[in-house]
Amino acid sequence: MNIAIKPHEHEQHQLGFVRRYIFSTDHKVIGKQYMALSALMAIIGGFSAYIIRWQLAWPESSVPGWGPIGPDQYNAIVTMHGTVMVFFVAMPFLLGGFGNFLIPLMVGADDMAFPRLNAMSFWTQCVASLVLIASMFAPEGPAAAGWTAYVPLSDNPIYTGVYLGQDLWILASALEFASFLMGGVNFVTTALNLRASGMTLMRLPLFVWMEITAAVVFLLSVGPLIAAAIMLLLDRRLGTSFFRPDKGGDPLLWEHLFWFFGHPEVYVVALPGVGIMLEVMPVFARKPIFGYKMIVYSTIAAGLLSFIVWAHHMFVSGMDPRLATPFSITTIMISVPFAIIVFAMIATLWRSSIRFSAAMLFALGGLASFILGGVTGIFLGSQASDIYMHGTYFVVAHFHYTMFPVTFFGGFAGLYFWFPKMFGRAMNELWGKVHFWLSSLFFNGIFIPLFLVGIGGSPRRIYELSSYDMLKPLQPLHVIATVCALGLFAAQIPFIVNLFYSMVRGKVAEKNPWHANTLEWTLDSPLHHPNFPVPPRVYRDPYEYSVPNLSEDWLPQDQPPSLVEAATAAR
Amino acid sequence: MAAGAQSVSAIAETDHLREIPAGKMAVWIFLASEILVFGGLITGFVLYQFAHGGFAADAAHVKWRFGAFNTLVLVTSSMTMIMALASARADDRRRVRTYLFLTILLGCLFLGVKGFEYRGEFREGFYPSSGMFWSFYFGMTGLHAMHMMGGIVINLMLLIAATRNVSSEFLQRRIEYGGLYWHFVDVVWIFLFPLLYLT
Amino acid sequence: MLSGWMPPNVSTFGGQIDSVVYLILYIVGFFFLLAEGLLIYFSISSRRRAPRQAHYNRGERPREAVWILVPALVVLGLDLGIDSAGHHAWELEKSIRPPSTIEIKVTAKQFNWEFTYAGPDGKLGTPDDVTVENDLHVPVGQVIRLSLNSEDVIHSMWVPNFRLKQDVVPGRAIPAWFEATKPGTYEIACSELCGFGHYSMRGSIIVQTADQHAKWMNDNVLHAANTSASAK
Amino acid sequence: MNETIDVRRESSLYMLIWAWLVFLLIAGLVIFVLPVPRTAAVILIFSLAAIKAVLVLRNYMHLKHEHLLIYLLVLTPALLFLGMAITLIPDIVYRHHLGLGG
Repeated sequence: MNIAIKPHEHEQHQLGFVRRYIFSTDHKVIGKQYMALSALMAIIGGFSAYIIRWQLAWPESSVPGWGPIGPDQYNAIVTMHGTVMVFFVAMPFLLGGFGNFLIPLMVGADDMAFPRLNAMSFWTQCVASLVLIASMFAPEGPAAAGWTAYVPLSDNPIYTGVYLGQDLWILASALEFASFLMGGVNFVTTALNLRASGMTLMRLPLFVWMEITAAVVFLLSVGPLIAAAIMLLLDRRLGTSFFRPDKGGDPLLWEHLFWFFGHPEVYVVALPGVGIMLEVMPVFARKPIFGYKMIVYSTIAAGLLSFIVWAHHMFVSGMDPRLATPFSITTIMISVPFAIIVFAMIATLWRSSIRFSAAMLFALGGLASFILGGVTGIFLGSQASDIYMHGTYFVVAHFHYTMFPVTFFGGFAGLYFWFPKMFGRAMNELWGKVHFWLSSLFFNGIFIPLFLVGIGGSPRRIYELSSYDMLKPLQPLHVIATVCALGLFAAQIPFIVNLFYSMVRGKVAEKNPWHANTLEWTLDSPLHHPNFPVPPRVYRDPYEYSVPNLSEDWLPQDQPPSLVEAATAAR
Repeated sequence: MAAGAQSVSAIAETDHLREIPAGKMAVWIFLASEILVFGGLITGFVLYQFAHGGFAADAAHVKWRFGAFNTLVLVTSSMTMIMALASARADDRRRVRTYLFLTILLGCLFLGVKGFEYRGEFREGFYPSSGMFWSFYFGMTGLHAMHMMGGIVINLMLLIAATRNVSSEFLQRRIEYGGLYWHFVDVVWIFLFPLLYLT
Repeated sequence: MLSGWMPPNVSTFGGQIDSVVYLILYIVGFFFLLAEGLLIYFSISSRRRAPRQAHYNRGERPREAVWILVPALVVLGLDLGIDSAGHHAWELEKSIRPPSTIEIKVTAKQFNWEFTYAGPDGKLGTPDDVTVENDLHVPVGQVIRLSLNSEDVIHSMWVPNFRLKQDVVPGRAIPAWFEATKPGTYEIACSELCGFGHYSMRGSIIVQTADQHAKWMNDNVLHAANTSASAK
Repeated sequence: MNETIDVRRESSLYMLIWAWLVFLLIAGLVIFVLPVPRTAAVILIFSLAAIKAVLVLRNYMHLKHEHLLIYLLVLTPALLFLGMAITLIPDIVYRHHLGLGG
């Protein structure tokens, strides 16, 4: 059986507006839909961050634009912020958005392997987002047990007073998982089955490798959490006793099942973001990626290792103390593949010829911040220092230093970079650079103080620092962080204006404005459906920049060798 | 094997992965994550069982004869499902329909027996809230039953496709993929049965 | 460097934890500065200048790859060093619980800490036990053994000065211990989200000299037990 | 592929597998009903279940004709599941036996 299923909806150009832009099965439209949805959810996530920051800096005053905030509401907002940002912004943006848009283009396919499943995945995500938003208006308030929903706090409604809100939260998460199950299946099959001729695995752009790894890691880790979510919902609604300590249930089972998914989930988000940086860097450095294969193998190794590190979230959870050292070893070992990836990225810059475009700045800035996020992880991965750092603001600062650079810096790098391919127009570079420098400044201004708050011993999810004498001196740090957070929000204004202005008024972009090699740049901007009028044929690796003795400093993947030889000879 | 000679050159410069039909790969990836959904529940059940020193007292109330009968039903339905695929390969539409119909019937029989069993347990006063064993019993069999219902719907769709004028290749492929799922649900039950009824 | 930020350590095992934190800080700080330094240096030195082209180099020859793999191996070696140092500190705090005559039952509940002392009979779990709320009085320089219990949800007993953090899980009695080296009052925070009162679930450990503690015990525990016994 | 002959041979194989499955089911039930020591019975019954699962996987789900990748897709989650279960034993099963030096 040598038949791959070809997408059979080639008659896209005859479809009406609704089929074309709303219920579309075109991966490019779905990718943009995902991005739009995650941008809308990012407004909720960002607004909740604003409330949290304001409350922490000036607990006495009421939050402008929201009003006074009580401790139960604070917990709910913290929960929403985490859930929204991880599941409804980072994942749909990096996987749903960029993954959908880029994977078929980069592997040389006309669409995803299952276009209708793809559309269904997006609409499921939409419903999930709606359910989550609805949960915020539940009669007793939204879920308030943290994004980790530790039992029995989330299990027995009497502990938080939240009934429907928590159930809807579980439902929204379940729908979100279902959506990404469909999406992940699609990503992997597309990238493995629909590759253009000549596109061997070792010629795939690294972004595709990262997306495949992320999708596989997600698919293989989400099962236990789905099981746990079912158990939790049954506990709440049918009175089962899976997690009820008074009836023999064990809260640690939830923690194990949650983190079995929860830790790999970090890599599900991180890898695509790093993948975007890896795509952007060689283009603007005009240099091949240093050690392509090392990066591929490290990615796979990191993906595998991510399954056996979960208990480092639970060193002080009361689990068997003998488990700590094995998990500490595996956890800290995961720094090795990431060290290889990061060193390779840095080595790529060595003796390159860098053009600091907005996209490149975001990629470099993202890498620089991600390094700090990575190294601070060692403090949490070591069983001993985790006793001190666990559950403090150090953790908050650490994971924001990993998630923010990959999601936002990586995402912005991708947007500035692929915008011409998405909309046929370029974004304004100057305002892009302003956006970068302001975002970078304020981002560091938020979270470096929070590292210190954590080292000072402040627990997370604290409504008010002043309830502890020992934490009162740390209050000014929270004020700095909040001022910077307000700055970070303000820094997005140039971006938003630039984005919408460039969509309609931006400079019309040529086919390949950055002189990049990968397949999507061989196509007209904006793109058509099906993607490739002529099935592409791939002859070489994706990052052949500045090859000696060529007249041009780039060498597209689909340029036939005969043409290359001719060009060399002519020179 | 005309396709073979044709694909030699393609394989030479790429790899074998592309030969796996996309649909088959997708179903297997989906099943891979399903393994861990049931895996999570089974992990919880087995570990709790050890921690509580066994659920023997509660487990004595489930009727293993029903479970055994249902295992027989499900195993047989797996056989009829694969026979439907074999018939599809032979392009014998009549037998495809017969076997698919039998599979659906057996699936419904399984659910019927399960429902009857549930009714008996409710009458004896055992509910999902009656303790840890019953939490798992109803949770796991309930989730399995929901998978069965999904499988029955898929098989109904296949049956409808088999009555329509679809290409033989299309039907074969769809029955194969539907079958993979159906057999997976069967495999899950093969483990759930001894877990819940026999230990 | 961190000492200005971390609260002073007053427990016997806290020094070990701190030394692991510092060990990691030095190792990680070195790599952080190295990576950021190279990143900035390469970025600036490789900025585009007109006639020069980038150096074509794919980093796949072994001679090039060692630039990545050797540092990665160094990272691996240092990782294992951190693990081994961490293991000893961990064992000291979490696995080896020295014997002691003072055993206190800690009960966490929304949103209070309760400390149960053994009454005159010296045994926990008997009717003459005395429970105090939120303030734990202990003598300096003695091993105190705790048994952590929760009545409702997961809490976490976090005493920054002792470098002691342990989740309190309902359905389990989790052992912990500490030995304070300096008299004083140290705050206990809850560091696991436990409901709307999580932020104010504050307790204190009052470390007293032996004499003060003996007096306190006499006044509060032994006396209280006697009165409750005589009331019956 | 020589379709008709293959199909007939396949069909008889499928029937044979079914017979085996039923036989193994009955064998398991016999072990259950007979006074076999409990531990031995449990081990035997689950071994039989595993054999049944392998029969279904290899024959009905055609695993024996599949690419290595598909094998990995089954094996990886199965191993992850086993690994997770084993890792959790000290934690969930022996939670009440944490001595910690008395």
